[in-house]
Parts: sequence; structure tokens; C-alpha cells
Amino acid sequence: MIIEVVAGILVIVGAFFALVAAVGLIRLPDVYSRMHAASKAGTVGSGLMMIALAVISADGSTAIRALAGLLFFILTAPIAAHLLARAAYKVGYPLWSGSVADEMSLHDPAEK
Amino acid sequence: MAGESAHAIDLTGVMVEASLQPADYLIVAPVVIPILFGALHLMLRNRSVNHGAMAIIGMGLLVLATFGLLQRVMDTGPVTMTMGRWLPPFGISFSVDTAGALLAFTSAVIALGGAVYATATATALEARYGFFPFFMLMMAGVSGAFLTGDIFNLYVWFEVLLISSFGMIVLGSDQRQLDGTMKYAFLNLVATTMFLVATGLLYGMLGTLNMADIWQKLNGAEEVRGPVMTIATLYFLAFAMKAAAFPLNFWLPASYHTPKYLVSALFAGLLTKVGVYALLRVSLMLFADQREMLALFIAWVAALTMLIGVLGALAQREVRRVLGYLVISGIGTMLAGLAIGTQTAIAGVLVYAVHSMIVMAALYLAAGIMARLSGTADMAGSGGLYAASPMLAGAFLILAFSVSGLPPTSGFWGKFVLVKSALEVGAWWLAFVILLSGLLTTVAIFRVWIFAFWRGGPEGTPDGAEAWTINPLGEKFRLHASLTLGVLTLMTLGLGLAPETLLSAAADGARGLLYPLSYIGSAFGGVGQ
Amino acid sequence: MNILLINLLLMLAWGAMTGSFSEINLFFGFVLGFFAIWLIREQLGTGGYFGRATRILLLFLLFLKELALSAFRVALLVLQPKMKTSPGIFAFPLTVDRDFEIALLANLITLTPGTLSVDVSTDRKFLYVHAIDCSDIEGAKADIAQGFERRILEAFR
Amino acid sequence: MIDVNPTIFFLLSPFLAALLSPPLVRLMGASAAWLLALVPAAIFVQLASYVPQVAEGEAFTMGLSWAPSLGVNLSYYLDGLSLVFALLISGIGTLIILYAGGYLKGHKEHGRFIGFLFLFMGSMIGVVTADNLIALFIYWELTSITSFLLIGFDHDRMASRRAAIQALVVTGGGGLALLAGVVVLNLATGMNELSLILNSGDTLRESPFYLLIFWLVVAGAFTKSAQFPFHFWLPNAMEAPTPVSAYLHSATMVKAGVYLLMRMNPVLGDTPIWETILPVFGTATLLVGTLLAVRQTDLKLMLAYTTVASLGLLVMLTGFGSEKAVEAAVYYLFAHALFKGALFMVAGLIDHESGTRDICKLGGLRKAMPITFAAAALAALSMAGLPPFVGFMAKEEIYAAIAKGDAWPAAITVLTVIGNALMLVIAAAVAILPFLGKPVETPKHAHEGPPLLWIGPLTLATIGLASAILSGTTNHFVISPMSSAVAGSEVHAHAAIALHLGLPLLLSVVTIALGVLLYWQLPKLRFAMARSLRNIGWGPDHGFDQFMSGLVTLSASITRIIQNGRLEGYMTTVFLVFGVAIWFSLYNYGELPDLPQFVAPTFYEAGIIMLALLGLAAVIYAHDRLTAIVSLGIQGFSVAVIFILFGAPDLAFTQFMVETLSVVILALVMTRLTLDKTDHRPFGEKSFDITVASIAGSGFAVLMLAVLQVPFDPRLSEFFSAYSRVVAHGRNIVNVIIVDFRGLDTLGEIAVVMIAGLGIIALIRIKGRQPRSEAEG
Amino acid sequence: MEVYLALLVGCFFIVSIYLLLSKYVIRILLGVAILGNAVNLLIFTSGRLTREVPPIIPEALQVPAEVTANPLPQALILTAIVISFSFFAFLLVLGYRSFQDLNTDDTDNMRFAEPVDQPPPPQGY
Amino acid sequence: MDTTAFLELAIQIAMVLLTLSFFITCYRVVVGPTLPDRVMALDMLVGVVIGFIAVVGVKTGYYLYVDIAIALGLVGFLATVAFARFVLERGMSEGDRETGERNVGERKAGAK
Amino acid sequence: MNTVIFRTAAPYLTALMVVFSIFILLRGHNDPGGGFIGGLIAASAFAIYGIANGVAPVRRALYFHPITLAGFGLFLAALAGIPSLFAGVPFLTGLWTFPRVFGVELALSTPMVFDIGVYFVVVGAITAIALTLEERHES
Ligand code: NA
Ligand code: NA
Repeated sequence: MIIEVVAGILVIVGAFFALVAAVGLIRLPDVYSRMHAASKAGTVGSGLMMIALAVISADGSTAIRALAGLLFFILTAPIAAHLLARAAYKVGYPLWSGSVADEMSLHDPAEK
Repeated sequence: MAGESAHAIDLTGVMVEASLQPADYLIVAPVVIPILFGALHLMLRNRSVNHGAMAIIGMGLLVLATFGLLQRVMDTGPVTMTMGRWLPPFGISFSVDTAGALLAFTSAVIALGGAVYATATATALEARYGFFPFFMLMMAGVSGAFLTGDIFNLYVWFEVLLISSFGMIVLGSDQRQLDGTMKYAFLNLVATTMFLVATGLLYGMLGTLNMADIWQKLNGAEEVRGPVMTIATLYFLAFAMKAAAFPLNFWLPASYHTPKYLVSALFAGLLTKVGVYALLRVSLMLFADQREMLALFIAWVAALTMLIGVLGALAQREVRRVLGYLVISGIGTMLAGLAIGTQTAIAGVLVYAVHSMIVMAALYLAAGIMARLSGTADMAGSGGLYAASPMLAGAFLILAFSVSGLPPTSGFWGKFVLVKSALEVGAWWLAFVILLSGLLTTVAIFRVWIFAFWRGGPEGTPDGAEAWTINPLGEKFRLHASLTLGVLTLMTLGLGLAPETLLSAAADGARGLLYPLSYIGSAFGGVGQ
Repeated sequence: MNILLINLLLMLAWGAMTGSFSEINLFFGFVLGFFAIWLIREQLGTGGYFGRATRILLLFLLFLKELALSAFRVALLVLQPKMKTSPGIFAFPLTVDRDFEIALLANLITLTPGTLSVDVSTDRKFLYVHAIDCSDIEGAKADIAQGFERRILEAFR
Repeated sequence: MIDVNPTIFFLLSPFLAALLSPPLVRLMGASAAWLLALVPAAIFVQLASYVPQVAEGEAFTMGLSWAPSLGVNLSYYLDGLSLVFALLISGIGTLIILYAGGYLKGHKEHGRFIGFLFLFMGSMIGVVTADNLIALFIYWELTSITSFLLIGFDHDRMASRRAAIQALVVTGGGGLALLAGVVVLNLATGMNELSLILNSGDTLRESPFYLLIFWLVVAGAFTKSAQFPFHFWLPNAMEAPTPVSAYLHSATMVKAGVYLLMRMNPVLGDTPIWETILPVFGTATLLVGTLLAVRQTDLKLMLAYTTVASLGLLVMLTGFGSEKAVEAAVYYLFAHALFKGALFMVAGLIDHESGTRDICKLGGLRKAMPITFAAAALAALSMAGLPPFVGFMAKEEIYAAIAKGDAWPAAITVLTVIGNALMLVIAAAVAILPFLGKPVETPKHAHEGPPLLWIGPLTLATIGLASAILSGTTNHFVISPMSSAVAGSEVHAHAAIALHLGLPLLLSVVTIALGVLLYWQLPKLRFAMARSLRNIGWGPDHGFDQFMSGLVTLSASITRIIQNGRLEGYMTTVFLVFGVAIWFSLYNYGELPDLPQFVAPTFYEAGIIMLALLGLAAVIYAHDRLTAIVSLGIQGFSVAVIFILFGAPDLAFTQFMVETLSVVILALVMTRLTLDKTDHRPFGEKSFDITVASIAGSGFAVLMLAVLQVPFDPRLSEFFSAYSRVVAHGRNIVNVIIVDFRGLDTLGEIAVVMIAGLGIIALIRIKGRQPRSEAEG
Repeated sequence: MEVYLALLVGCFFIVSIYLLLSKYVIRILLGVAILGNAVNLLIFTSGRLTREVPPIIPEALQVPAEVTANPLPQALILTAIVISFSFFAFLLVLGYRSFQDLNTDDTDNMRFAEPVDQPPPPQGY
Repeated sequence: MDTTAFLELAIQIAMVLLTLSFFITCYRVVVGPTLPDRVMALDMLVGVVIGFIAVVGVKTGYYLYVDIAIALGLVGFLATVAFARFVLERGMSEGDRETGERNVGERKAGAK
Repeated sequence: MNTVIFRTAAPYLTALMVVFSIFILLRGHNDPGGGFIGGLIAASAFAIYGIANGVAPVRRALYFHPITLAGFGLFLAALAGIPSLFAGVPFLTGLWTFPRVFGVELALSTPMVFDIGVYFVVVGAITAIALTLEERHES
């Protein structure tokens, strides 16, 4: 059945992205860079797996719920990343020493 | 319309078929009434409702319900209500025998007294932040624990009364309360968790939770393989800790002297006794053989608890701390009865439990009045109360005799029956310890009397000591406090002078605990079967 | 208008979640949605929405594309044997000025390649963006301005 | 079975009078005493109506049912012994009530005092008339309690308080021994009623319980009757107002012990131990009492110590148990009640009128207080054992008993003579020193007291004379029936004032001579006694203080160790107890599990378990508490995933939510806390904790393995599966259990949630304070 | 599988008890949280394990088609989770209040109810 | 290859990848070095769990797990928000300041 | 938290989640969910709302004090057991009725009322906790 193949691929790709995000978490140099990995690859990874579930269920309501859930992650993931990055920056967690720019420190000297 | 369904299903052996009478709701009323009232209190928390009056009505109904229940149980033997019609062991049932009903009734009476007292003492702040809901829900937990026939449900009621007690003990949040509550809360949580662990394991072993069903399995033809003894031990320790038996009693002296006096009174009167009751129910009914094997061990725990308790009482200056240790000593006395385990002994435990509920609650209330009068809880720093308040002095005196186990008070009968039962089985040393702890209790409590009451007087003291200042009591407080204290004191005196009703109820309760066939029959027969 | 729209959306969300679009269920969803909106009534402003569905859809498709691309880029980056990064924070000058638009833009930026919205300046003139690759700041700014920001303005103005 | 008899009402009437006294005294003042005295008088009269029949050897039982399930009845037994005692108590009680009416006239707590006296009277009558042993014990303890209240009546004075608690501890403690004795007696005989037990002496003496019963009863009696070495509380009890001393500590309460021994003589007596222990302690008490009496100058104390001595004498005689000794004891008891009661009242009267009781500060009162002097002289002569007083007859009987060779001859005889001689000295001192000689200036200007005060002593002293003169009547109605009851067989008393020629008379003469000699040397004697007591230094009285103080100190030290205020210590103990108990039980009762079979799990199951372990490790190794909190999430999520893997979506659902919410509120709360960076603890402490945790934790695991090896009974779950949809209309079985099958659990659970919310609000909102003022209660 | 979970439960208990034996309130609280999980897992495992089949009756059936996971322990745990969460929340806030008012989260220094320098009991009468 | 077998295999592979991701993400939670790092990793862990749930759903055919995934996304978000606010309110912890400076050096080192 | 991004998104998220929570509540009898989980979701929603936009809007939104809602929930749940009194069956016996409204068969029952009570208790209590803690920060 084609559905099973699609679901299988989605599952593998999703899991792959999850792993990528995890590796990114390890390899990237500072908290801000790591957030890129978590918020993008992580969301895409779990999103794909949710889609796989939607596909395999072959059931309208389940599929719609899976997609609604996906939408929910897409909505919340950037906000979470934003809040965390902002908080970290405001209280002074430094950028990686190899960073090339910090225009935020010029404009908004860490106000609370 | 109940249970109607499109499918034709044979429900024989699954659901109770016969209909029941409204009066059968007495079985569950002691839990439902306080829950409804507690919820109402909370819903109306910002309204200018008279919360005290509501509490009195609620507790009054509770007293009526438990009294009706006690009457009924004494008339007809154990009664059972299977919640949701699901027959045991599938649903939860409340199975009430004399022991449970007797203790439920006694606690309801104390709670009613507490409500009357609270009406005069609970501040607006305390009422706003939940004193009455805490109180009500605590009573729901207490009643539930006395009435339930399901071991997991018992755990739930334990938790209900525990969290309510947390709320009550910390209400006001002064520094001592916070520290006391820390110890009370963490240690009690551990105890309750151990109870839950034991229950989980028991379920894993027997696959059932209904106490009557557990009894059948443990006492059935087929011998249960598995760690029955260890699970019994775990139950014993968990409930011993709830009851504040040595060496698991630390939480009590660490906390009972910190909250409002009324709260201490209710705790001392009700909570440790729930532990004792659970201990009785579980170790006499469910694990009878195991209790037999543990008897000597329990006897040691009992003796140490009695002595450590009373020695602790002798080591205190603060009246409430004296009382806290006396509570512990009393627990030891009851454990002694459990160790002996004969019908007389268990009857003695029940008599002593009822006595101790009344007297300890009353003594804490008396201590509260004493503290108000003298402005300090320190017995070394107060005096002159004998002259200041003869009525209080009289009440305290009677209560002091009662807690010492001296006639003509309820305390005597409990101790007497226990000593008798100890000697009957040849446990000389245990009888000796019971009597010795009684004597030391006399010393401990009469030290309070001597220091706080007899010593000196406001009008001049020949000893050369200073005259004690006495603070006036508010009119409302005086009325409510003396009403509550007076009734409780008269109860201990009344039970001392006319003990037969209590004695025969206790004997009946003990019989029910030791030979639970009628309980089992009721559980599986259900109401309206 | 706006409120009604949200309400209908919530109703549909209800239908989706319960998996039943029967009349009674949708009606119930509408009531629930009404209640939910009532909860946040303070935060609701006014505004028109019709006719923008297409542009919103376009925006959404763009976003999906960017998101996929973004994940792919992260994968490439972290799976390189030797990572070469030059991260940094730049200040993107905002053209959009309504709360909703700023929020949307910021979220879209976060989910797209190599960028992550850190904060909005107190005067709401700049969006601070952390980028994995800060070698060409001006180019990145232009990409955003021409990409998401323009589409947002088209969709919601 | 039980005879309900109007006499019961009389026996209980003092309790009613006790309730009436305070209002009555408030209403009528001191003259209420005249009215109230009718109560004991009525009792006396009612009881006296039994005398003729009892004198003929009859005994009466009557009573009410009380606590039948324990075999406790309010039953009464009237025979020669109990009747005489009850007559003494009610008779002297009548006089004492009158005396108290005058003595405390105008005192703020006058009514309460008389009420206490009545309570005591009722209890004491109960002790001597009770048939039921438990009832006897209850009355016995009531006398201790009421005497506590009476001794401490002047509670403003520390000496009073000390004396009161001392008496309570000693007599109350002895009472507890008696309780045990009574219970064992019941076990040994199966009976509770004295009237029945009195016939079972032979079985009892054979019983293995005999020795135990003996010691327990003796402990009760000796403490109550102030036998050496428990004698010390009695003189201290003189802190009580004099009516109390006169009533309780001479005529009645202290004789309860003697009563008990006499009562038990037929069943417990006539054994070697009885005939050894009682005389030895009795004689010792006699000697100690008289010697200490000599040392005193306070009238009441002198009398008190001689009371101790007299009690010793009575115990000694009871111990001999021979017919003659019993007769002597009964005679002496009767005489003592009369003269000692009178003398105490005299002492009080002197104190009341002159303001002092110190014989060194008194003298020449004979003119000012002629009636008092008369009463004193009559009573003292009886006490001194001179004819023609009943005291003389008693002493003659004693010497007769000894002379009959019933007693161990030499030692006891010598000691008794010395004791009696010293008694004479005190009698002389009490009657002579305050009244004769030159008048001395006293704190108050002395003159004769009101009739309320002198009626009592004069009456008693007169009866002391009359009953000796009418010795035939006395013998018939009092001494013979009482002696018969004590001996357990019929005794006919023949004592008369007529001199017995022979050894008894010789001993009397020696006694008197010795007494006169000693009286002559009294100041020297007193000085010598004082010096030797100083040299001994320690006595039981001092010992009591040391005991009390040591008890408190010991308690404080033990409690400080056990209840050390450290939560950590408490927790450690608790888990150690649980851990050791589990292992011990598993091992000891053979409940250890078999070695389990390890079947390989799937790789992701293994992975999740490892993840959970990793999460746990992370929490422990976290270098600060924040890291620990974040790490907490790992194990929580792992548990949730385990729930998913094993088919528990609802649980996983809840676990995720709860785990996250826990972390969230932890973070919310932690926001405002500034904590030490790390919790440094020495390695030793950590390893101890790890040991404790491992013992307990591994215990749970092994116990669980043992449980898992029992075949599971899935009956409940099968039931739920079968009926969840068809009856309860729900497909999610877990939810159906929650809202239907076990809805009651859920009701309790949500109550917990609600209360937790409320409690948290209260915690946060109520502003913290210093410890609240006690005035808030 | 039960065996592994039993051992895991043991580890949960060990860690939880170790934390409960600490002086510091926050660590004790962590112990409480883990203790709750330990007990839940214990009950879960005691009711025996079934892989992956939740106790939910399919729409088309009146009774489950196959052996499902044991629903009763799940219901019990659900109750227990909720209760232990409530307690945890309460205790957490209690710890917080104690820290605020007693200025420490070291239980050794929280000696207000049982002060270190308690005066000895009075002697005499 | 049978499609069902392919799906089975895909699920097995995804499980392996996800299990790896679990461990790697946990590594970041444990080692930090800073609090925001841990929080971010925890957020990521939630994402991985969501994926895991989806895969379990696919594997077992119980699609009801999709709702759990949605709820989990919600509470995971809540946790991150709470931690972000915690970081913001508390400022940098003492320990983080030390590690941050030792590992990353001066904040504006690379700033233009 | 004063960030326009979060502040703007949070109310919508909240509304969405409340709807979701009610869905979870109502389907609990047949699928995973129920009053407790639903209540937790709703409470989380209010917590997010409170963190993003401040406590006051949440309180105004709820109108009743959350703990009052909890009290109501407990009252409702306990009350759900009482109708069985009039049916002559024991406490907490499930009573069912299946009315048809607009052609759809509805399953109304006392267990459902009970579960709604559970929902209210959890929403009320947890929200009360969260808001109280949050308020502490704002002050
Ligand atoms: Na330790
Ligand atoms: Na420790």
C-alpha cells in the first residue's frame, strides 16, 4: 500500500531530522546557535512524524487533528525560541566568541 | 432508568439489583455532607455568609448522620453500600461495623465542638483562606477512612485528611508553623506513600482491593504464596507512623504545638486515631495471622511509645508540647492493646481511642484558653489560673485525671480494660508499662496543673513569686470556648460515670474486628440485597 | 467582523478536533468558540479580513517552503565534518508596525533558514535577529524585507 | 442478683452533698455546716441501724449494676469491718464538717473546701464498704485524688503544692499496683466481689498468683498507709488545713491501707511472707515514726509522725494475724481514730486561735481555752495509753497479743515498748506544753474558739473515755464483729479496763516509766534526733525531690536525643526502619523471591529504561539545584514513555502534563529564591545516606520481585473490560473506572486537588509573621 | 519485562530516598517528585505489563478484542498521580514560604518549632 | 519488498534514530553548560517525545496518541515559557557566569 | 513578560487550548482524556495567558475566582452522586439518558456531570495556584 510507504518514509525522514537537531544541539557553539537546530529541525522532525500518523490513520478526524497539532507546534516553537533567546540575551549569556556581529548590544544596551 | 441499556445483559452478580431506601444513604452521608459543605464554603468564600454558622450546621448534620449510622449498626450489625451499584470486589463499597461507626460518631461530635469553638476564634483572614473548607474536607477524610471497605479508597481518604490538615496546620504561616509544617508534611507524606506502596503490592499479589475480598483471599482455603508477611509489616509500619508510634513519631512533637489551638485539638483528637483505626482494621481483620506473629514486636513498639511519649511530656515547658507527647503515649497504650489482640484488649483499644479523642481535643482547647488567659504557652511562665478561672481549672482537672487514667473518668476504663487484658494473657511487663506510663502521665500533667493553675495568684503570692497577669477573655470567645470545653469535659466524666454503653459498643466493635464474618457477609450482601 | 471570523475558525477547529461536522456538533463548537473568545475579549481589536485569504495562503506556502529549506540547511550545517559558522545578531529595521504583524514576522523569521528572532526593540523599530551566518548582514536584511515582510504587508493591509 | 437497697443512696449521698456545698455555703455562710453535717449524720444513723445484726455475725450485700460487661458493680458489703470503718468515717465526718465550717469561716473557697471534704467522705465510705474490688479500687483512687485537692488547698504555697503532688504520686502510684493486684485477684479467683472472694482464701494461697497478688496489694496498702519507706508523704500532707489532717490523715484515709490489709487477711494472710513482711515493715514504721515525731516542735507534725507510727503498729499487728493480734489491732484502730482525730482538731484550734502551732512558742493556754484543754487532755491520756481510756485498753491488748507469744518475742517487744513510750512522750507534749506553764505571747490573742470548733474534739475525746468505761458494749458492737471479720473467724473480745496481771501490765508499766523519763529529757532528745538526722542527711522525702528532678532531667536528655529537631535525622530514622524491616521480614519469613528470569526487552524499551536511569543520575549529580530541576524532566518523561509503551495513554497523558507542570511551578517558585550554589556535604554523610537509601530502595525492589512471582489474578480487570461499554457506556475503560466503577476515589482525589489549591493560596497570601501571640489562641 | 521495571523502581526509590535524606528543601522536593514516580511505576508493574494495547474498546465492539493493558492500576495511578502532584505543589510552595520567612532552605537551620536553645523544663513545684 | 514490512523496518529505523536523539538531547540537558542550554534541550526533548509518540501511534495503529502529542506540545511550550521567564527574572546564575566566561570568552569579542 | 510577540500570540493560543481541553474532557469516556486531563490543559492555557499578558486579564476573563470554580467543581461532582438517591440506587450510580436533539443522539449521564466537576476542580485549583504564584512575581 502506498500509504504505508509514504508513512514509512515520513517516519524515517522525521526521525532523521530529530537526530539532526539533536546533533546540532551538541555541535553548535553557543545557546543561540543551538536554538536554530532545535526550533527548526526539531519542529520539522516531529511534524513529519505527525504527518505520518495522519497519513497512516486514513481517518479524517485523526488526520485533521494531527495537522492541527502540527500547526500548533509551528506556532509555539518560534515563540519558545524567541522567549528563551531573549531571556538569555537580556540577562547576559554571551554570544560565542567566534560571533561576528552583535547589533543588539549597540541599539538596546541590555535593558530590562 | 438506571443501568438501562439497549442490550439485554445479565447483571446478576455484577450490580446490586434491589433498590435501597433513602435511609441507607446514612452510610455515605458522613462523607458527602462535609464534602458538599466544604465546597459550598469555598464557593461562598467572598460572600458575607456566616461561615461559622454554616460549619456548625454541617457538623451538626454530620453528628446526626453518624449517630444514625451507629444506631443502625448496633441494631442490625454491619451495613454496606456499594457505590455505583458495582458489587464487591469490583466497585468501592463502604462497609460499616460498630468500630468504624463508633469512631466516626465520636469524631463528628468533636468536630461539632470544634466548629462551635471555631466560630468564636477563626479570624476573617482564616475564614477567607480556607479554614472551614479545610476543616470540612478533613472531616470528610476522617469519616471516609472510618467507613470505607476498600483499601485503596482508604488511601484516598487518608490523603484527603492529610492535605486538609496541611492547610489547617500552616494557616497563618508564622515561623513556627512553617517549620512545624515542613516536618509534619514531609514525614506524613512518606508515611502515606508507604501505605500506597503496600497497597500497590497487595494488589499485585492478590489482584483485589476490597477489604472483605482481601480477607477472603488471605483466609481462604488456598494458601497465598507471596510476601504476605512483609506486606503486612509494611502496612503496620505505615499506619504506626500515621499514628505516631515510636520510632516513627517525630512529626508529631515537631508540629502539634505550632498551629491554632483548635487545630491542634482537632489533630490530636482525630488524626492519630485514624491511624490507629487503620492499624486495627488492617492488622486485625486482614492480616490476623501476621499480627499474631508480630505481636511481640508490636508490644515492644507499644511499650517504647508509651514511655518515650510520657518522658517527652515530662521534658517540656510548653503546655501544648506536653500534650503532644501525651498523645504519643496514648498511642502506645492503644498499640499495647493491639499487641495483646484478645477481644477484651481490642475493646479496650476502642474505649481508649474514644476516650483519647475526647480528652486530647479538650485538653488542647483548655491549653488554648490557658494561653489566652496567661498570654504565654510556657507553663513555667504562667500561673494563677486556678483563681482566675475556676471553671477552666475544674475542666482541666477532670481532663488531667482522665488523661492519667484515673477514675471517675473515661480514661480509667480504657486503661483498666487494657491492663486487665494484658494480665489475662500473662503480659505482666506490658501491664506494668501501661500502669507506669499512667503514673508518669499523672506527674507530667499535674506539673502543668501545679505551675499554671495552683501556683500563685494575681492577688499576691506567699512564695514571693510575682503575681501573674491574666488577660481578659472576649465575651464571645468565653461563651463558645466554655461551651465546647464544658461539653467535652462532661463527656469524659459522663463516660467515666456511666461507661456501660461505650463498653458494650466497644466490645461489639472488637468482636466485629476480630471475627469479621458478619462484616464480610454484609460487604458481599450489600444494602438492599 | 473579526470576532465572527475567529469564532467561525474556532468552530471549525472544534469540528476538526471532534472529527464530526454534524450541525449539532458545529453549533456546540460555535458556542464553545464564543466562550473562548469571550475569555480573551480584551485582546481583540477590530479589522477586516475578507479577500485576503489568497494572500494569506500564499504566505503560508512560502513559509512551508522556507521551513523545509531551513531544516535541510541545519542538517547540512551540523552534519559537516568541520563546521564553519560565523553567527551573530543583526538589527532588522521594521516596516510593519502592528502587533500582529510584528509577531507574525518574527515567528516566520525564526522558522526560516539560519535566522532566529531574539527580540523587538523597545521603540518597535527593530527586530533583532540571530543568524547562523552573519557574513552578509545587509543581504539577509534585504531578503527578509523583500520576502516575508512584503508578503505580510500584502496579506494584511 | 444484686440487692437494690435504700442504704446505697446514703452511701452515695456525700457526692451529692459535694455538689451542693459550694452554693449552700455561698448562700448561708459558715452556718451551712450545721445543715451539711446532717448528711454524714444521716449516714451514721442509717449504718448504725445495721449494728445489732452485724454484731450477731450477719453480713449484708447490696448494690447497683454499673459496668456489667466488665463485671464491675456498685456493690456494697457490710460486715463488722466495713461497718465500723464506715461508722467512724461518717461519725467523725459529721464532726469534721462542723469543725471545717468554723475553721475556714469567711475563706473565699470555703464552699469548695467542704465540697472536697464531702467528695473525700463519699470515696472513703466507698473504699470501706465496696464489695466489688474494681469499685473498691476506683474509690481508693478517688481518695487519693480528693486528698490531692485538699492537701493542695493552700495552693499559693509551694510546700502545699509539693505535698499534694507527693501524696498523689505515692498513693496514686500505689493505687496502680493495687489495680494490678485486683485484676490478678480476679484472674486467680474468677470473682470480683469481696463477699465471694473472702471464702476462697485457701485456693488463693495455693494459687501461683499468690505472691504477685500479695506484693501488689501490699504495695497499695503500704503507700496509702504511709509505711516505711513511703512514710514521708504523710507529714508533708500536714500542709493541708487542719480539718483535712484530722479527717484524712489520722482517722480515715491513711487507714485505707490498714483496712485493705485487714480485709485481705482472711484470704492473703496466714502465710509466711504475710507474717514476715507486714510485721517487719510495721515495726520499722512504728520506730521511724515515733523517733521523727520527737524531733518536731510543730504540733501537727508531731501528731503526724505519731500517726505514721500508729499505722506501723496496726500493720504489724495485722501481719501477726492471730486472733489476739487482730483484736489488739482493731482496738488500737478504734482508739486511734478517736484520740488522733481529737488531737488534730485541738492542734488546729490552737493554731486558729493563737496563730501558731509551734510548741516552743506556746504555753499557758489552759485559762484562755479551757474546753480545748479538756478535750486535749482527754485525748492525750488515751493516746498515752493510760487508764481508763480506750487507748489504754488497746495497748493492753497489744501487749497481751505479744505476750501470748504470737509475735517474735524479744525484738518486737522491745521495739514496741520503745515506740509506745515515745508515743506517750508526744501525747504528753501535745497536751501539756501549750496549756500548762506560763502564758506565752502568741501571734494572735488566744481565747476559746466557737462551738463549731470545739464540739468535734470534745466529742471524740469523750467517746474515747466512754467506750472504755462501757467496754462491754464496745466489745460487743464494735470490736468483736470487726475482729471476726478481720480474722475470718468468730472472735469474742473481752478487753476491759481491769488490769491484766502479768506480762502485759509489766510492759505497760515499763512503757509509762520509759515515757516519763523520756519526756523529762524531751529537749535533749529532740536535739539529739535533729543532729543525727542532719548527719544522715538523706531521707526518702529528700529522695522524692531528687526523683522528681532526676525524672525531669532524664526525660529532657532522652527527648533531646530522640526529638532533635532535625528533619534530616527524622527522615533517616524513618527510612532505616522501613528498609531494615522489609529486609528482615523478607529474610526471616522466607519471602525472598526466586532468582528472576531476565528476558531481553526490545531495544527501545531498554533505551527508555536507560534514559530513565540517566535522568535519575542527572538529578543526583546535578551540580546545582536548577540543573537538578531541569534534569527532573528526563526521568518524568521517561516514565511517561514507559506508560505509552505499555498501553497506558491516559497515564502518559497525565504524566506529561503533571511532570511539566511540576517543573513549571518549580521554576516559578524558584525564581525568587537565592540559594547556596551547591549543597556541600561531607563524603561520610553522603555515603551514609546512600547506604540508607540503598537498603530501603533495594528492599522495595526485592519485595516487588517477590510479588511479581505470584500468579496474578486478573478478575477485576476482566470484569471492567467486560462491563465498561455494555453497562457503563464508555469505551475508555480507565476513564470509566475513574468516573463510574471507582468514582468515589475520584471524588476524594479532586477534593485533594481543591484543597491543595486553597492551601497554596493561603500559604502565599497570608503574610508571614513572627510567632503569633498566645493571646490569639 | 516486569523484572527490569522492578529493578528500575528500586533505582527510583534509592534516588528518591537519597534526596529525601538531604538537608535542603529543594532537594527533598525533588525526592518527593521522584518518589511519586517510583510508586506509580510500582503500582503499574504490580498490575503486570501488556505491551502497547491500551484498555480502550474499539468503536465497533462491546468488549475488547484482545488482551489489553490492565486498566485498574492505570486508574489507581491516575488518582495517585493527581494526588502526589497536589502534594508536591503544596510542599513546593511551603518550601518557598519557609525560605522566604525563615531565610534558609537548609532544614538544619529551620529550628523555629523546635529551637536549638530550648530552655530546660522547669524544676520544682 | 512488502510495504508492510517496509513500514515495520522504517519504524525500527526511526525508533533507533529517536532513541539516539533522546540520549544526545539528554546529554545537553545534563552537561548544559548554561541554564538556557538545558532548557532548550528539554524543549527539544519534548519534540523528540512527540515524534516518538507519533511513531508508536504508527506502529501500534492506535491513532488516539495524536491527542497526547498535541497536549504534549502545549505543555512543553509552557515549560519553556516558564523557564524563559525564570532565566529573565533570575539573571545569570553564578555558576553559569563562570562557565560561560571560561568557555566562550568575552561577549563582544567578535562584534564589529 | 513584556514581549509583543508573545503577548500577541498568547490569547489565541489560550482560546485554542481551552477549546481543545473541552474536547478532551467530553471525549474522555471513550478515548484517552477526561476531566482531569482536560482540566490540566485548560489550566496550562490560563497559565500561559497569565505569563504573557499578566494575571489581571486572566482574572477578569474568568470572572469567578478560580478557587471558587474549584469549589463549584467539587460541589458538582458530589452532587452527581445524589440523583441516584431518588432512583433508589446507591451513591454515585451512573444514570444515563439518551435524548435526541436535532436528530443527533446525545449521551447525557451523571458520570459526565461528575467528570465536568473534575474538570472544574482541576482548572480552578491549578489555575489558582499558577495565578497566585505569578501574581507574586508581578508585585
Ligand atoms: Na543524613
Ligand atoms: Na542527609
